[in-house]
Parts: sequence; structure tokens; C-alpha cells
Amino acid sequence: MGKILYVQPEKCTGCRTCELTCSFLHTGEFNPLRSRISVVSFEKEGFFYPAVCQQCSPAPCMMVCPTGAISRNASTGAMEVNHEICIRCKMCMIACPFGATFYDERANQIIKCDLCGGDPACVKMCRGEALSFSSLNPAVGSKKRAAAAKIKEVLEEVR
Amino acid sequence: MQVKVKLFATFRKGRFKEAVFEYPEGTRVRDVIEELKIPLKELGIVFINGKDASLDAELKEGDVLSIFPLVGGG
Amino acid sequence: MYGWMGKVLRVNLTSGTITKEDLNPELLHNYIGARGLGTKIFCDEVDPKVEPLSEENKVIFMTGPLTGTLASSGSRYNVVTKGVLNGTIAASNSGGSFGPELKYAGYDGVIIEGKAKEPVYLWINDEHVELRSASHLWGADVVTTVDTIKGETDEEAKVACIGPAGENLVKFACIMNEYNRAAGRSGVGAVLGFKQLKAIAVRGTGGIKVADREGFKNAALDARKKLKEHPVTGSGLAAYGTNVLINILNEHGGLPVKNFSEAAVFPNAEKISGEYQAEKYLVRNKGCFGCSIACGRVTRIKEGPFKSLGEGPEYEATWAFGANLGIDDFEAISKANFLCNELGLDPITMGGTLACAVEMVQKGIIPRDKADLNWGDGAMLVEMVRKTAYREGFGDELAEGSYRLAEKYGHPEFSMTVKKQELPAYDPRGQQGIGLEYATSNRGGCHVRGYMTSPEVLGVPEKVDPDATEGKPELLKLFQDLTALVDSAGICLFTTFGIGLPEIAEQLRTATGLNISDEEYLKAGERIWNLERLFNLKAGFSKKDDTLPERLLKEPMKGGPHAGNVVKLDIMLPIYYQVRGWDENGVPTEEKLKELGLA
Amino acid sequence: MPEIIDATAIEKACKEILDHYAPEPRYILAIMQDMQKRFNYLPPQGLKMLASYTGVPFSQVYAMASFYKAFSLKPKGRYIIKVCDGTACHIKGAETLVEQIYKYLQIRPGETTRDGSFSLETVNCLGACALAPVMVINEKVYGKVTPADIERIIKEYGGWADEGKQC
Amino acid sequence: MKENNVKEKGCTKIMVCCGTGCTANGARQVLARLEEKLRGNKNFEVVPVLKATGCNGWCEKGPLVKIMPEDITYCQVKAEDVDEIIEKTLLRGEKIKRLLYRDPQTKEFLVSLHQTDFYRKQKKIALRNIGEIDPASIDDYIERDGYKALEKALKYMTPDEVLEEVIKSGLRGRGGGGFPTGRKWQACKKVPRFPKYIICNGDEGDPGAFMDRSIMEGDPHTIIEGMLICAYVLQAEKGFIYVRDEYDLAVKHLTQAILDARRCGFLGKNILGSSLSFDIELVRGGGAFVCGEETALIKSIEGFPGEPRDKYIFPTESGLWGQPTVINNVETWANIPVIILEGGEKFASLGTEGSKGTKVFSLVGKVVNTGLVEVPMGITLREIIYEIGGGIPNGRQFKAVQTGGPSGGCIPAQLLDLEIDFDTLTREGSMMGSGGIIVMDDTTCMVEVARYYTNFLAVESCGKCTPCREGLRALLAILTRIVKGEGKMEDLELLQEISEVMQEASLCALGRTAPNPVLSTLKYFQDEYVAHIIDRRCPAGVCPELTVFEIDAELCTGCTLCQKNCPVDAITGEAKKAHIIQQDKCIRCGECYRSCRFRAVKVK
Amino acid sequence: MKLIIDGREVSAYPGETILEVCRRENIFIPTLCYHPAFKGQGVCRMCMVELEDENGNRRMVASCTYPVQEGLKIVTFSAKIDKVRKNIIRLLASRAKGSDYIQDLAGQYGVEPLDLPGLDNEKCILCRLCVNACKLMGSSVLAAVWRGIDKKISTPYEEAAEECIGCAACYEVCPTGAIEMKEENGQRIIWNKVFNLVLCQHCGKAYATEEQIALVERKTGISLPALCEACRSQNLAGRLKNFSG
Repeated sequence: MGKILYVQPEKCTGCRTCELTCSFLHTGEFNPLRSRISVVSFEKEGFFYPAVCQQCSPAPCMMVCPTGAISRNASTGAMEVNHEICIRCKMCMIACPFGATFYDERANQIIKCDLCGGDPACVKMCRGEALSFSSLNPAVGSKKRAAAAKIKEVLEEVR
Repeated sequence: MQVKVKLFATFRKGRFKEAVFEYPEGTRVRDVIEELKIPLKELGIVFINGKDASLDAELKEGDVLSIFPLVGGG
Repeated sequence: MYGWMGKVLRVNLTSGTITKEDLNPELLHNYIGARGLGTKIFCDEVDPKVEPLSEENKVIFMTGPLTGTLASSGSRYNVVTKGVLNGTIAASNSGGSFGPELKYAGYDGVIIEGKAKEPVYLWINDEHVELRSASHLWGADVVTTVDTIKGETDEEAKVACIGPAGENLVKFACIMNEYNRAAGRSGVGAVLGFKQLKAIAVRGTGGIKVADREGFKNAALDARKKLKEHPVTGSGLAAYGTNVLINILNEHGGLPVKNFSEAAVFPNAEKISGEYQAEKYLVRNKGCFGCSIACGRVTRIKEGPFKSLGEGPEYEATWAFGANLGIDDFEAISKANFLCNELGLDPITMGGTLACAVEMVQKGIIPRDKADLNWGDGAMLVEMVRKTAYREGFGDELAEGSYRLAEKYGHPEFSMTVKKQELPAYDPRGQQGIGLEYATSNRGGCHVRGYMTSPEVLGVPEKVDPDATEGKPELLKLFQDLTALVDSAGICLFTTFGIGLPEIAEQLRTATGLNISDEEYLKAGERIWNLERLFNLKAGFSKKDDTLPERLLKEPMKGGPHAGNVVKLDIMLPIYYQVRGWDENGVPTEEKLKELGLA
Repeated sequence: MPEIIDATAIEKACKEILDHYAPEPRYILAIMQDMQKRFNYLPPQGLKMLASYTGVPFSQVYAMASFYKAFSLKPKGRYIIKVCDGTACHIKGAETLVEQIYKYLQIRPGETTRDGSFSLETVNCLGACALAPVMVINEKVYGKVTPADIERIIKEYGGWADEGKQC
Repeated sequence: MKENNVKEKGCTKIMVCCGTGCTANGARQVLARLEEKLRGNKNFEVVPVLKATGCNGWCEKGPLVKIMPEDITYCQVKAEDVDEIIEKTLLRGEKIKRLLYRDPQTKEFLVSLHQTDFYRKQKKIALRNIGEIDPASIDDYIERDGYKALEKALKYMTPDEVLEEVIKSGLRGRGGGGFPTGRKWQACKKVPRFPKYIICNGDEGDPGAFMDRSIMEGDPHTIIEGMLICAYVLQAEKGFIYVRDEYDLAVKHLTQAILDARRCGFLGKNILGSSLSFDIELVRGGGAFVCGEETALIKSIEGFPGEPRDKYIFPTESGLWGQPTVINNVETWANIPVIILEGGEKFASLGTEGSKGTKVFSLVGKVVNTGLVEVPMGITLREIIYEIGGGIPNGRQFKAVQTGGPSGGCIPAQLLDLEIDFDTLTREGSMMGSGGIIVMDDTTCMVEVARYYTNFLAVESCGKCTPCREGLRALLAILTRIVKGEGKMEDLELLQEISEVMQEASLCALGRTAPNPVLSTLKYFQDEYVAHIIDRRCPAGVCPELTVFEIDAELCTGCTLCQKNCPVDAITGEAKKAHIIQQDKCIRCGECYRSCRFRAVKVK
Repeated sequence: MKLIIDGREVSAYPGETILEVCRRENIFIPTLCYHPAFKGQGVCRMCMVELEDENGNRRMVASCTYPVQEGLKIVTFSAKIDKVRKNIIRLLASRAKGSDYIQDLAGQYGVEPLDLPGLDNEKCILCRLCVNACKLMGSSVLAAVWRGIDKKISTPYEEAAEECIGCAACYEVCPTGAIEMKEENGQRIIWNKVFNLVLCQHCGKAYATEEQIALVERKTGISLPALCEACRSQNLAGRLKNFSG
């Protein structure tokens, strides 16, 4: 089983380095709007949540994609967008329960986390360890699993 | 002799804020730090009575020894 | 253009015209950006003798080439103007997200000119830029202002604004962005208040490109790695924030108490320390845009009269409202700090002015019926902060800063200021270097123009004897020049705990493609310093202003490790002038100016 | 105006046509031909029914209907005059016949007289080139037609032959 | 082929040509009258058999009534003539002179059609039965060796031997492409996928061509038999005949033929006791010229708009519903039974090196004898036009012949001695197409002809690919401005360049050949273009904007024909006196010019 | 299998088209009607290349539909190809006078549009990418209707189509800006159909048509909150914030 990108929002400092890293590595420029991870900020309260694809299984984005442009990378487990065949109908954006599928206006592309091919750069750059990347097995810290469970639970509530 | 040892920041974790200890004469700063199991590479500032002190400085009766990790701010 | 966006906005509030200008590439080479570039443009366009509160004064918001990039802590922008508090060249520096957002909108900076007929705010939405009425926002605090403007423009907009303090021309009003980040010192907020520019809101959807993608990536990652590995920037600042200094300075005997009138050892320091704050009030760390240090604190006072949630207080504010006023109530200090953020006040000057007032009340110089002020009174502090912002009652007098206050009552010696700007949280009698730093700072009492505490107390990069004067002028010059470069690059000064000139220069080189040596980059810092000096000289400042309050020069420290010390400025200053290549009156020599291309 | 058939009648008639065929796309053409024969045009309703019957998108059915010349999307007149404009007829003056018909009926190719009597079409070739120029009204073929013949022929069908009179 | 079965039976047969041409001229009425008069006619010992046949080809002279075994052919018969025919010819054996064909040269009366120049030069293979049989009768077909080839194949030949025979014959597709039929079958046979389909392309769309119509109407079983033989080769079980929608009679006869063939065991399971099972379905086309293109036709059968696809994979590999498919044209299928019955070699002995056998042409336009002719490949244009066709009527000058339908080209007088086959026509910038030959005289404007074809194609193109659709749009706009007298000399280069690109880049054969009318007229009749552009004059008197007609009073006999034909009453004048054209009323339709028998109307 | 493209040996897989191989190998071939999401259509003919046989004879084929074969020798640029492409652009520019994209392209190719009547401000080049997109979306309301020079892209009878979900995928794939879409007052108008947009409960942004959401819900079996993408993560974050106290 692949690894999971865990998000622990209470550890997030809101520095958005993940956005910078992501946009730079994927597009060559620094532009948070072109990042595949987006920090939701509650500036006043100092609470931050890095919204990023949870690589759902089954994945709603994949289910609604008419062109088969979204598929799971067998080795990384990431849902990847094949921009070549994407027709930008944006159904995946509508379908994403996390609001973590984005539209890069400059490139006219649907963008989402691709786990950087199995080694997510944002995780490495995350100062507060709000982002972590580890296997989905019992050895994973209970905190991380709790965080994942929490997001899931809250998500259920949203639906 | 009695020496007051004050610890700051991360050094407090699992130790104490400040305490007065009885040390034999000739005890040096290094001895105290070793006894407290503070890794030398984490060591930042050492004051004896507010003045910078080296690890080899000898402590005297009534000294206040303040030990800080490396920190900054401003 | 790489690193830079190559464009600035020029907004004339008098005529309402907005123009977009290309940046002159030659200026970039010599002045880099942010503080340096802003100052250069300002000096070229504004007469040094101009009245700070006048149509002729300008305000320049300027980012640096590293702002908004992956360069660690590249969140900074500077506000350059002629300061209201003291008439020096002011370059107030702030983090947060405003600077990066301005660049994403496509601009390195904004030049504000003239004076609006009625309150306005500037809305920058990528290419689309407009002035909008802010009449409905006049009088609103920072939170209301930001929220309202976001509602009117874009929820994702970043807003820099003034609070009531700026509107009321409080001499130490600041410009706030993202609620809690401030271009704090010199009273830049009052300049905006005078110009009736309530805020600048910006939304940018563009990106910043760098000259050498791979090179920059390596340079930024290298710098970040070093910052992460360094104990101060890697874990120290994150764990306890800047407030970790309370105990250190206190142990060192350099934490000024009660307007510098007592020994610089505050008995209850522990109760206002970073350790205490972390234990009792800290919710989590917060980082400015792109910052790996994350020294910011989200602080919650859960209950009591000061129940609140906000950011800070930082070391300076904690000291200014704590030790300097004899207050050990962290909750009151926090509340006062939050209030400064909401109303747009600089806590250092606020605390310094209030301390000066308390001392004069205690000494009977200010009559008690005017202000019944006592040491250690937290409630009074909170009340006075509010009153100052609104210039209510005695607050109106406090709003002028300590120098004018003390002068008014005939005792300027109680104003702990240099060039009329209040001193920060280090008693220079315990650190000779910082004494020299205060005296020579181009914007008066200031610790972030060459942070001498780092070597003198913290031992970074290496320990120097705080009581010694030898080598201090040389070290200070280096620190001042490097700081000017750091500020101009658009990154945070705190990075210099972990990285130095080589790392900064490499990031600049790869980001901008400006392939000059480390030394030349440092020379840009020196050039900027000298340019600021020239401005001040032309504005009427001279050698006589390069000094410290009498108390620090003449009253020996009353206790603590540095008991009996005074600042030996007379020894250091002439050497400093020499090191700087200035004449005995502190005027840059022809030779120096030629060397720097300033002749 | 042409015979107005009400919606239910159309539906019934279309249903009958559909029932002759298996619900497969390959019969669309045949079904359309039947509808065209039945109504003289393809009623939108019928095309919709055809689409759902065969499971082919309506747009595709419409594309078919508009692609093939055999079909008309608008109701046609009772008498459909087809003037052959195949090469043999063309070089023997087929266009003059079209002009002549306009003179009497005031309709151009693709149009129908206001009273719904006549529709005029030009066709590519009726395969009667030896008789060029050729004209067909409903099933009847007229060969070697001269402009002078037009009046007489139209009159056979009760067309107004008085010069200039509008139908 | 056996001749005159009728003779052996000793009974008289009356065959009324009911092809489209004859029908238009009243053949049905003749037939009806004959039927009425013969039914229960006590004057006959054996009442003659009356048959309605398919088109004899000589439409010009229709309605034709043929009486066998005497082989008398009456031309231009009217219903009123029927009584006389029964009375004189059938009962008394007399020939009615006025109904016989009179050779315009020798002034001789010819009893049999086969004595005429029109028929003498012909060699009928594909058309062998037409006019000889009642197409609605399978017995008539069988009587003339129908289904014998099928029987021979099934009983005495292996599929490979049958294929071999077809290959040997050198038969090339008669639909226009000219692809060797045997190789096509072979390619399809090699594909190891089933089911395979067989299609007869009966979507004859070339204006000016009607040989397929004639075969479908006049001899439907030959198509079925041809397809059956192919089915045997390919082990196909299903075939389709796609018929042009306008061909009502063809649909009727084919439907009848399929039913009869099923009834007689030629279609269905285990045909003639063999393992072959095959059936045919009729598909009525939708009226789209482009459906003559085989991939478009396939689309059409599948139930889509008939848009071709790139043929980089042939239908033989992926055709109808993606299955291996053989499509051949009606005339091609009609040749198959003869090839199998008489051997490929015999067929190959006719024609030229590259094009074997015969070809049916529809000879129309400005020629005396119009109609269908089947001649061996390699015959010259001159032979067809002058010997078979009898030359240009009204003493006009031959100008050009257009072959190959809208995508063909115009061939000028200097090439009249061209021996025509697939390759020579292509070489000269035209093509065989389905075999239309349209003769043009000096009253035909070649620029207008180019415009006419371009317009035809602009409407009939499927509109899918850019070069064809937009190229035609551009060509049409340019040609239109030239015939309006608004052309520029640069337009000629533009026409040339766009045409060349269409040839290179169009998706299907329609688009690739669509510029042929433009290119061939540009090549051979550039002077006419120049006249339109520079002199602002249409030499043929066709383009209204550039033409003024006048009546030469010297030549005018005052016959009033022009006056009658003038659609706008612009011609005045009393009978027997010179007429005058009122220029203010004249719409320059050219009707007077074309109809004047005395060449008194002149293009100014 | 191996091919030779412009003298370079390149490997390809059976079933690929020449264009697909060239795109993979970064060999530039201009296209207008090609989108990798769909099969090659062979419509625009910009992608024509030349095939060379063993005798050095060349013929032109559309690379987007030509299936690769072992040893195929392909020439992707020549004077002839250039002429074809220029003329195609010229023809399209003569047609689509209203499309800036096509006019710019004409400029790039250095060709002047011809003056053809009857096409005022046309933008469509009939590349049919919209038709493909619509089909893939499962709506199939667009088709190329009529034929010849009257060919156009349309919904049945040019009326609002029942099955249209207003996804605007057609608008997105259109290279020439020929498809008009208007969004105002909470409505989206496209192909003569007016859609009510669902407004984000939180920020009020009109983020999708009702039909789009219904389709997503049908395909995923998940009922979605009426929140735009940004507010959805915001909402989630807000709940997490409260959760963590």
C-alpha cells in the first residue's frame, strides 16, 4: 500500500511554504494560485488548514472525469491528472469533497496533488510538520491516524 | 558550597526551572552541565551571575548559574 | 525580469491618477529592492526638508526581489517615507502576505503621492487598479477595516491599512497587514492618515519567475536547510518565540526596567517570559508567508478582564508593556498588544512613552490630576493604549511620543529616545555595541538596524564581550550594512541567525540573475546606509543627534551584572565614523561617496 | 398552408412507423424516409421519438436529418416540383426553368408557396439526362422542358398561371 | 450467350422500354394500350407476350417498342400507334415505316436497333439483359443464363478459384476509383475476422450518369448474383444494396428481385444445397452525393451522416461496423456473373492493357444520340461522340467533353482521339468516374461549367475537412466573381493554388478530385477565363452579366420559336419577319440563342 | 516497432497514429482539430505529413489518423507541407474572420485572408472539438449539421437542448473562441440555453450549473454541499478548527 499525505491542521503555521514549493516545482514560478495545495487561513484566529487532495478511494474526481484524464498512479497511489486529455469540464472540481482540485487559470489546467511522484516536496518543506507522508500501517503514529480520522469524520458531517 | 542553577527554554523540559545545589569546591560549569545531561551541542549561553562564563569556569559559593540553549529573537 | 516584477504603481491621491511605471534596472543593481530601492526612489523624489505631514511627503511601499519566493522568510515589504515621529528617513518593515501578494499582482511597489480630499483606499486587482472611497471605513479599527474591504473586493485580498491611531495622526501609528503584522515604527501610519489613505488592498494571480530555476532552488533549499539546522531559527524561535529573550536579557542584566531608571533586572521576568507564555497561553506558532522559522505566536487569554485571542506579544512589546512599566501581568500585556494591533500603534514607542509619563508622574512632573499613572498597573496600560489611539484625554499627549511629552513638561531627559524615537528592550549599559547601534541608527532608537544583541548576548555568530567597546564599531558597521541588504532583499532579518552573506547573496544572484560578488551585494547595503545618512544630514540631523539619552551615558547601571556601567559612546563614535569613512562630524567623505557611487 | 396534423396524430403516425423497425441506429435512415413520405417533412416530434427509440442522441438524429437531401425539416407543399440541375440539364438551360417557375409561383428552390400547394427544389440529377432539361412534379417526369412549357405544366396542377399573381 | 430463346418457343414477344426516359415520353401509356388491346384478343392464335423492360439506353428515341423474334424496333411510339402496330405488324407481319429508325446519313430505314450506329459499336456485358427481359421476372433472368454463374461457382469451383478468375479478368471497380476488384476481394478474404459484409454501391450521384440506375431497374438479379459469388469467396453472410433514394423504380425492382431470389433459394440458407448462406438487405440512401464515397456510404448504412473517414485502413479490413467489407459499384457487380460463366480471360481479352472489359457510358449533353452505351475500354472519344452519338446537333461546334462527373474534368477537342480508359483520363486531368460523358458545344461556357460543378460540390461536399469545404467555398466565390465580370487575373493563380492544396490535403476522393473541373478548364480553356476577366465578355453567351444577344435580321426566318421560348417576352416581331430582342427586358438567359435553328441569334 | 521520422529512428507502438508518436517525441506538427482526449479526426488537415516509399516517392497523409506501420518513413516538414498548411490557414482565416486566434495564426504563417462573402464575423472553424467534448460528457447535444459549405455546429434546431448540462466543456476546448457563453445574474447562457447557477451558500459565488451538480451526484452517489470549491475546503477547515477547539 502506498503512503498517505497526512494533514494535521493544528500544526500548520500558515506560512504557505507548501504552496510556494508546489507551484515552483510544478510551474517554475512562485504563484500560490498555481499550487496543488492551498492553505485555508483563519488569520484572525490563527488557524490554518492545508487543503490538499486526500487521494480518495474510490475517488469522486475520477468517477466524474469524462475523458479518463484522472487516474491513480499505481506506484504512488496518487490520483494524477493527464493534462493532455483533460478537457477542463471541471466536473472533478465540483466533485471533490475537499475542495482540493484546483484550476490553474494561467496554464488553463486542472491541478491537484500528484504526490510529486511519490516524494511530496511540500512535506519536506513543512516547518510545523503539519504535513507528513507515511505508510498507512499500524506503525504510523496514532496522532497522524487520528488526524486523518478527524478529517474524515468532519467530512462526513459536511456531506 | 551552594550554587543556584537556573535553566531556560527547552532545558527545562524534564528538569527544573531553578534549584539550589550543593557542589564540592572546584566544581566547574562543565561538571554541572554534564550532571544535568545537557548535550553540549545544544548549549547556547552560560552566565555566572549574568556574565558570560566558559565551561571551565570554576563555581563559587552563592553563584547563580544560568544555562540557555542557543536562542535568539528581537 | 526575474525576482523583480519590473513595475511600480504610482498613485497620486490629489489628482486621483494611477500610473504604472517600469523600474529602472540600474537602480535595482545598486539598491536591490524594498528598503534600498524605496529609499533611493524616495530620496530622488522628495526634498529631505519636507514636512512629514504634508502633501509633498510620499509613502513608498516596496518589496524585494526575494519577496514572495521560496527564499526563507521572504515575506517582507518596506514602507519608506519621512517619519512623523522624528523626521528621519523611515523604512518600516513588515512581514505577512501583503508584500508577496503585491508582487503576484505584478508590482514591486506602490508610490503614494499627494493627499486625498476624502478618505480612500486603493484596490489593486492584478492590472486593474482603482481608488475607492473609504469614508465608511474612517474610524474603523483594523479588523473591521480589513473585513469590510475584503467583503467589498475579494475574500482573498491582502489588506494593509491604518487604524484609528493613524487617522488621528498619532506620531507612532503603524500600518497593519493581515490583522497582526505591522510596519511598526517611525509613525508611518500617521503619514497615511494625513493623506487619508485608509488602506491598500491587493489581489494578485500572477507569479514570480526566477532567473536560474535550478540554482535558486538549490540556494533556497540550502538556506532553509541551514535555518532548520541552526538552533535559533530551527527550533529556538519556534518553541518560545522572541519572548525567549526576556529571561536571557534579564539574566544578562540588560532588560530595562521602569524607563531605564532601575537596574536592568526585572524581578518578575519569569512571569512575562517566553517559557511562561508557551506554557500558559500559546495556541500555536504562526509563520509569515514562506517562513520556516515561524516565530509568531497565536496567544489566547482564556478568561478574565483581558480575555482575548490574538498574535504576540513579541519580546519588544512584552518588555515595553511589562518590565519597562513594571507590569508582570502577562494577560494585560497581551491585551494591550492586541489593542495596538487593532488600533494601529507601535507598542515600543507606546510603552516607552507611557513609561516616560509614569516616571514623570512619579516624579511629580506631570500632575496626578492629569494622569494618575503608576508602575505595575496593567489596567491603566490597556486604558492608555486605547486613549492614545483615539487621542482621548491624556492619550492626546501620549500620542506625541515621549520626546515631545517630556519636552513639553521641561524634562526631555526622561525621554528614552534617540532622535526622538523610543529605545527598544536592551539596556545599552549592559551592551556597549547596542548603545552605539542606537546612537547611529538612521531612524533613531532602533534595534533592527544591526542587531548587536546577537553577538553580544546570544553569541551568534560568535560571542563578543558586551562590556567591551573594542571592535564594536567595525562589527556594527558590518551588521548595519548586512541588515540593509537583508531588508532590501525582502527577507526577514531573523534569517541572519542561521545564514549569512554568502547564502543571501546566492539566493539574490540566482533569483535575479544579477551576478555580482558577495562583497558587491554587501556594498549595496553600505550604499543604502550612506544614502539614508545623507538624507538625514540634509534633513537637518547632525553629529549631535548621534547620541543617547543622558541617563545611559551618565547614570551608572544601578545593579545587576553590569552595575556601574555607562555607555562609552565617546570612545566608540569617532571610531565608528572612521570605519564608515565619514569625517569627524559624521558626514560621508567625498571619497566614500565616490566609492559607493553616491557622489 | 399545408395540411395541419395535430401533435397526437403525428405521434401516432410516428409510432406506427417506428414499430416497423427494430430499435437500432441503422434503421434511422429508413425510418426518416418513411416519415418524410408520410408527412412530406420530418416533424421535430418524430425525430425526438426516433432518437429515444433508437437510443441515438437527438443531435445526431438532427444531424442526419439535415445532412441528407431526401429530408426536409420544414413542411413541404402538396406538389413538389423538382427541377433537375444535373450537368446535362444545366447546360441545356435548367436555370431558366427555375426562373420561369419563380415568375409564376413566386418561389425559389427550397421554398413553398404560401398556400402550401407547391414546393420547388432543384435536384442534382434524376438520371434522365437524355431528356434534359428534366423536371418532375411528384412522380411525373417532364422531359425536354422549355421555358414556354412551364405555364402549361403548372396549370395541370391548378397553379396560378396568370403572370405576376401571387399564390 | 444464347440468342433468341423466344424464337425457340415460337411465340411473339413485345417489349416496351419502360426506362425513365421512355416512361417520361409516354411508354406507360403505350404499354397500357397494348395490354388492353391484346388481352383476350381473339385474333391471335397465341397471344403475344407483353413485357415492360428496362432502359435500352437510347432514350433519345423513346418510347421504344421491340418486337421479337422479328427484332423490329419502333421508335418514339405513342399510345395512338398501338392499334396500328397490332393490326399491321403483329397480325400481318408488316413493318410500319414511319416508326422505324431512319439513319440520318444514309436515310435508310433500319428495322432492328442492332443495325444502328448507336448499337453496332456497342459490346454489352453489364447491360446484356437490359431491354431484353422483364426486370420484375426472375424467370426472364434465369432464361438468359441467370444464376448459372453462381451455380458454376458453388458446384464446380473453390472460393479461391472463383477469386482467381476475378483477378484474372482484370476487372477494375466501375464506381470511379478503378481499384482492381479481385485484389479488393483478396484483401478482404485475408482478414481473418467474421462476419464480413458485402455492399453494392447503388448511390449513383454523378449528374449526367445513369448506368447504375439502368442496371438496377433493368436487370436487378445480375447484381444479386454478383454479390452472391463474392459472398462465396469471402464466406460472407450478409450483403447490403445501398440505392439512391430518388430511384423509386430501382428500389421497386430490387425489392422484388430479392424476394424472388429468396423464394427461389438463391438467397437464404444453404444456397443451392451448398454451405453458402447469404442474404441481402436493401438500404435506401438519403440523397447525398458524398455517400458514393465508400466510407461515407458505410457511415450512412450504420445510421450516421455520410461523412467519409481517412481511408488509411481500407474497408476491406475495417468497414461496416468495423468488420471486413467489400464494396463494389452496381456495374462492377453486373460484370461478375459473366466473368465467372465465361472465364476471366475472355473478359480480359477486351479493353486495354490497364483497363479490361467494357464500360458503360451515359452519353448526354449536346450530342444527337443521347443514352447509355456500353463499349470496350480503349475506344476513342471521337468514336463515342461522333459514331455512336451521331455528333453535335444543330450544326454547332464541339467544344469539350466532360467525363467523370463533378469531380472529373473537361477534355478539349484536341484530345478527341484519346483512347479512353481509367489511366488515360486521369492522365489528362479528368477521370473515368462512373462513366458520364457530357458533350459540350460552343454555347457552353467553360468558366460557367467550372462554376457549376464547384457549386454542386460545395453543396454536396460533406463539409468535414477544411481543404474541401473551405477550398470549394473559395473557388466558388472566385469563379462567381469571374462569371460576373468582376474577376482579376490574380484569381487564376489563386484558383490554381487552392485547387492544388485541395488535391493534396482533402480527406476523401471527393475533395481530392473536386478541383478537377477548375484545373482542367484552366488548363484547356484559359482563354475563356481571360475573356471573362480582361474583355469582360462570355464567348459562349452564357454568363448573363457579360452577354448581349442580338438577332441577325439576315438569318432570322421569323419562325417565332425564340419568341415562344423567351421567359420574359423580350422578343418581338411578327411571324416570318425578323425578330428583335428588347435589351431592356432581356435577362440574357440564352434560351433564344440555344433554341434558334438558324443561328440567327448572336452573342454580341 | 520502428519508424523513421525526419531521418531519425523512433519507436512506436501498434495502434498509435503518426501524430501521437510525434507528439511523444516532441516533433512539432501543427494541429487545430486534434485534442489528445479524442481520437484524431482528420478534419482540419493541418497535420498533413509526407510518407516516403522505398523509391523516394512521397504522398501526403493526415498524421492524426494515419496508423503507424513498421519502417514507415515520415517527413514532417517540406515545401509542399508548408504550402498546404499555409493554404489551410489562409482558407480558415478567410472563413473565420472573427476569430482573433485564427487571424493571429494567419499572421504567423504570413498569409492574407481572402475576401469571401457571407461569413460575417465567423469564428468557428468546424474543428468539432466541442462535439467530441459534448459527446464525452455524455450530453451529445452538439453535432455538425447540414453539409458542404453550410456545415455548422449546432444543437438540434439551434434550440436549447434538453440534455445540455451547461458544463462548458465545449467552450473550454474551442480553440477559436467561437462558442459564446455568458454568465450574469446567477445564470449561464450557452447554446441558447439558460442555466441557473448554483450559488455557494457561503460566498455566493456561482460555481456550477444545477445540471452539472446533478450529474456529479449521480456519478458519484455523493450528495454535495452547496459550496464552491474554495468554500468547501474553507468549510472543512472551519469545522476542523472548531473540532480542535
